[in-house]
Amino acid sequence: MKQDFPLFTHNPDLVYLDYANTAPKPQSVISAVCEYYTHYSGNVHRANHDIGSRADHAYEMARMRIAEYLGAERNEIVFQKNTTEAINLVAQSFVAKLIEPGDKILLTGLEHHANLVSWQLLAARTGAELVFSQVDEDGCFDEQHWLKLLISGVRFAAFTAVSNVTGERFPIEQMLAAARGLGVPTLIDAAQLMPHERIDFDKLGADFLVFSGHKVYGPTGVGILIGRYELLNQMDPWIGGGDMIDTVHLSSSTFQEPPLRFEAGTPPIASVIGLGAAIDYLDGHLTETQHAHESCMMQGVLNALNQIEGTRFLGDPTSDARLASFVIEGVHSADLGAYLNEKNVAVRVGKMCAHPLLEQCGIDSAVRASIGLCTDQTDIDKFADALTKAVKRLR
Amino acid sequence: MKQDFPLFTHNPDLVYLDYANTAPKPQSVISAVCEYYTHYSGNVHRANHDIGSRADHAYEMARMRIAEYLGAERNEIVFQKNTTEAINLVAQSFVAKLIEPGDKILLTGLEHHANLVSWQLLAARTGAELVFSQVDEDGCFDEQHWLKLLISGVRFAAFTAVSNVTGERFPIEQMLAAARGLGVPTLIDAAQLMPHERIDFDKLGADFLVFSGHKVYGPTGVGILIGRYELLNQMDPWIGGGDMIDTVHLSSSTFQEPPLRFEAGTPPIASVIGLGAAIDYLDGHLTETQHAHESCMMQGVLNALNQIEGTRFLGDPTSDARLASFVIEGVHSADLGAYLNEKNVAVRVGKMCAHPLLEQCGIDSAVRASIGLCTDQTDIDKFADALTKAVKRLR
Amino acid sequence: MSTLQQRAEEIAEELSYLDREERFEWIIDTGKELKTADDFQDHELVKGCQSKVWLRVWQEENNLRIIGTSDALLVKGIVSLLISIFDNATIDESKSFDFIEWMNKNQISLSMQRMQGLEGMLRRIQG
Amino acid sequence: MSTLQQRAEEIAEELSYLDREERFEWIIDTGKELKTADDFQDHELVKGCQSKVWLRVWQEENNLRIIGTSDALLVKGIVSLLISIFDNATIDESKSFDFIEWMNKNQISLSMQRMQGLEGMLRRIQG
Ligand SMILES: Cc1ncc(COP(=O)(O)O)c(C=O)c1O
Ligand SMILES: Cc1ncc(COP(=O)(O)O)c(C=O)c1O
Repeated sequence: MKQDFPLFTHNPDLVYLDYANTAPKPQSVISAVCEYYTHYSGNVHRANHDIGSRADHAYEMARMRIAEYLGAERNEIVFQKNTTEAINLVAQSFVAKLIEPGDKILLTGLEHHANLVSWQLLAARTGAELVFSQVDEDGCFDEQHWLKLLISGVRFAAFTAVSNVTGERFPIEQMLAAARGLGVPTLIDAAQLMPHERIDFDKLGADFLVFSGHKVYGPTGVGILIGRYELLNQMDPWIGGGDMIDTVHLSSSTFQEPPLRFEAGTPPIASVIGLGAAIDYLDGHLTETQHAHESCMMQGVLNALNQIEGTRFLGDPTSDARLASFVIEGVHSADLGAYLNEKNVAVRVGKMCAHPLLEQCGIDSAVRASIGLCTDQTDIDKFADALTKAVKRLR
Repeated sequence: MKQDFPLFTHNPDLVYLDYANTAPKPQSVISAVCEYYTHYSGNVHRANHDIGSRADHAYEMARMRIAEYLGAERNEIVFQKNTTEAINLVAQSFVAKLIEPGDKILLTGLEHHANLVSWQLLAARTGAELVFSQVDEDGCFDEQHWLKLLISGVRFAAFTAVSNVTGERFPIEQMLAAARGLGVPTLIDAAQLMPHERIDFDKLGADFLVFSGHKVYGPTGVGILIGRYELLNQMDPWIGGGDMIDTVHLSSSTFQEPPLRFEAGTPPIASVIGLGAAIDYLDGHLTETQHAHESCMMQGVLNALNQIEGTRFLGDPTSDARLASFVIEGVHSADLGAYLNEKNVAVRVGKMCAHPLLEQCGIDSAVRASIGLCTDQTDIDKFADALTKAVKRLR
Repeated sequence: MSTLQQRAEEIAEELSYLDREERFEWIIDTGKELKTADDFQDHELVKGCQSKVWLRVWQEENNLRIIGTSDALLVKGIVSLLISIFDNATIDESKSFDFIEWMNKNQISLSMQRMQGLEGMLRRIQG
Repeated sequence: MSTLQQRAEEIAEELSYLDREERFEWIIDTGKELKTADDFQDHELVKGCQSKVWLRVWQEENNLRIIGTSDALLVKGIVSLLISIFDNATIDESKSFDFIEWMNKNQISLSMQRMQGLEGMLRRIQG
């Protein structure tokens, strides 16, 4: 598959194991972006001429395509800047209205900062209380504890589908069923799920779901919020400007229907169009075979790590994850990352935007290897080799 | 200059007179975007490997480049999604803290919705009152009235530098001096100024200045907020997530310094890098000669319009503007726009995201012709020709 | 009486002799020729941005009846086209006809299709 | 005593015999060899993300004095490099030396430069 990705044809020695951070882009995505800029770089929603009409058409076709792929309606797809902005929109425009001081918002101890700091800002504004399901001693999600908190009465529940640190896939189907049963509205952070798994928003039964274009082999600068239309329609806009209003007077305005209500100003047109192409690519390549291949590659990563004495994993990567975070005794993670980089192996080092989790694990900084569509046996072999050398040299 | 712009080489018959809506992109901008995606599409601020380091470096070099061009410091440049989001950030993170119920925010009657609806949302939240300088009978800014309102006591003043409807350039230097004299902080909406004029933020003496990448020949999906560092540093973040925090605990977080504090989540990396290239292009081409050329081309547009009986302008386009909005007696603006489009002449039709102004002029829908770097005599001739035909046929 | 499909095909046949420019001129002429009522009510105004469209849609027995107009010529042309095709059609016929696709097939320009309001008009007609 | 510029040139000369990989190994070795105090205080910790760096910077007469360390080897190597160049330099010398440019010229890899904390270290040293 690497031949579809210019990043790899231009960097033939690169062993990219940082998909969970941002994914490489297939040529079809890059071409869609360039095509817009070279052939029809007009603005959208103001179609007075062919250039604008073509842009508008391509932009809305991308929305349609994404809706189809995800089992949602066209007008349930809202384009934002990234996952982070999408979560903040739900927090400020939907949840803020529900909250009375003291009301609880349920999170887990495994959230990315995007799904944590946004709620902290909301809590500071509204007097909401954040409650967190605990992380068990293996660094795993504690479903029982989460259910207990849910039952104890919360106004909203937001949780990741796949942890960006441990790779654990949460039992989101059961969690959503429980929340629905209690009438608790929900948001799923699918940033790490979407690159590896097909989902159907309608069947899933979440109220909101968010993810980022750049992690699903699409362009930077676009994130998706999918929301049940009925809820989107109750939400006030958060950002005001052009395109999101219906009528404007000096003293007040009335707003467009969703999704336009939430897309103020000129949107990231090229990125949206590129994201449409990325979804096409995913649709074509996220097959059963690919799933099995990724499982196999991941096993390779784990085998390499298990060869090294003193490897400690965060969470339980044997649960068919697509990434593994780890520390190696006697080797500083920063050194390990830099050494691997020197051998053309790109991994992530640091706290992975999940400080509380790392703190709880008593770890300052970990290394994360994450795989994706193009990961192949050569990558795994080179990783294993570089890892062995690194540990020998750095200990 | 058209040979630098693939939009024109691919659409050789296109007469693009919609620069004020969104500008075409030179090859250098498109190449900068593609280069990122094809060679080093890593994430920023997490430089653990060369791909990420190169992305981070290019991203921060673009910031540096923009700072230099605009006479600002590197850490005064904040990347947002567009002008609209940038204005909303200032409204929610800076002005909101200043406001006591009943405090006044000074706007003009000529604002784009971006610089109007954002303040309406703020007013609804904080109890601020919006006051508007009037538009005189010619559709022009009434500086005396604005000064009167300023002196009467306002907490903040936000105004456009160039109207997107009338093309009028406001006397921003004098306005800023007056506001500074009274200690009133200011925001300049430079979305329509930046494509045509060089400015020096430091000399200008505004507190905040905003503009959009896509209108300065750059990519979609990126807007710039320039703010005096001292003020940015007082502002709380508006959007929470990764990259904008310093330390995070479950219960609370401390934030990064500006500008990172306001760039939550993965930013529009490719667009920022492309914007750097656009600023280079502007720097090279926004010369005295170009200024004279644009004045001359604009005169051509006005001459063509003045040939037509029954043309009525919004505002006074003879004041060396770069756009003209107009209606033609007996011809519906929508028809005129569509007819011109049929003759490959792209203009804007509608209310131009300035409903209150159009309403005041008693106009439902106007046509706007706006020029830019590539406008040449052929464009003007074709425009004049199509206009004459259109009016004959449609009346 | 002819079916919706037949009427649409007749118009398509007529258009097939015209090039893009002539099609455009044809729509202007169609707009100029449209005769209609002048007593439209506020609730018959279809939301659109650049021009005003009024549509009166009602049922006679199982048939759809439509009259309408616009303050803009080209939109009037489109309204006229909509009337030629949908007026007197059965509800079922009308619901199953994809006007946008028909426009595409007959190469009526994209920007014409994307004129604000067309979606709203179709919603009024097709429900 | 040699000037800052002379010391920087000597190191550059030494590096010039090494290829990229060897330079990297050289920094690791430099890190391994760094001897330093073990009584650093909290306020001597330089903010950085992936690793901890302690720097003690003070003046003796008109000269800058520096000692420092890190919990990561490579960062220790960089600290060692900083010390070799800046320790005992005059304040003026130190302020006018562009360490980042020097690294570029000597092809010390970009990701090494961009390690979080280097900017902070330079700020401590150069003010
Ligand atoms: C004066 C002015 N301000 C703000 C904007 C909004 O820019 P954007 O849509 O990029 O947010 C525009 C664009 O039309 C404008 O002309
Ligand atoms: C689980 C999860 N949520 C949210 C995010 C934030 O995504 P973005 O930076 O695109 O807003 C990430 C990305 O690292 C993530 O892994």
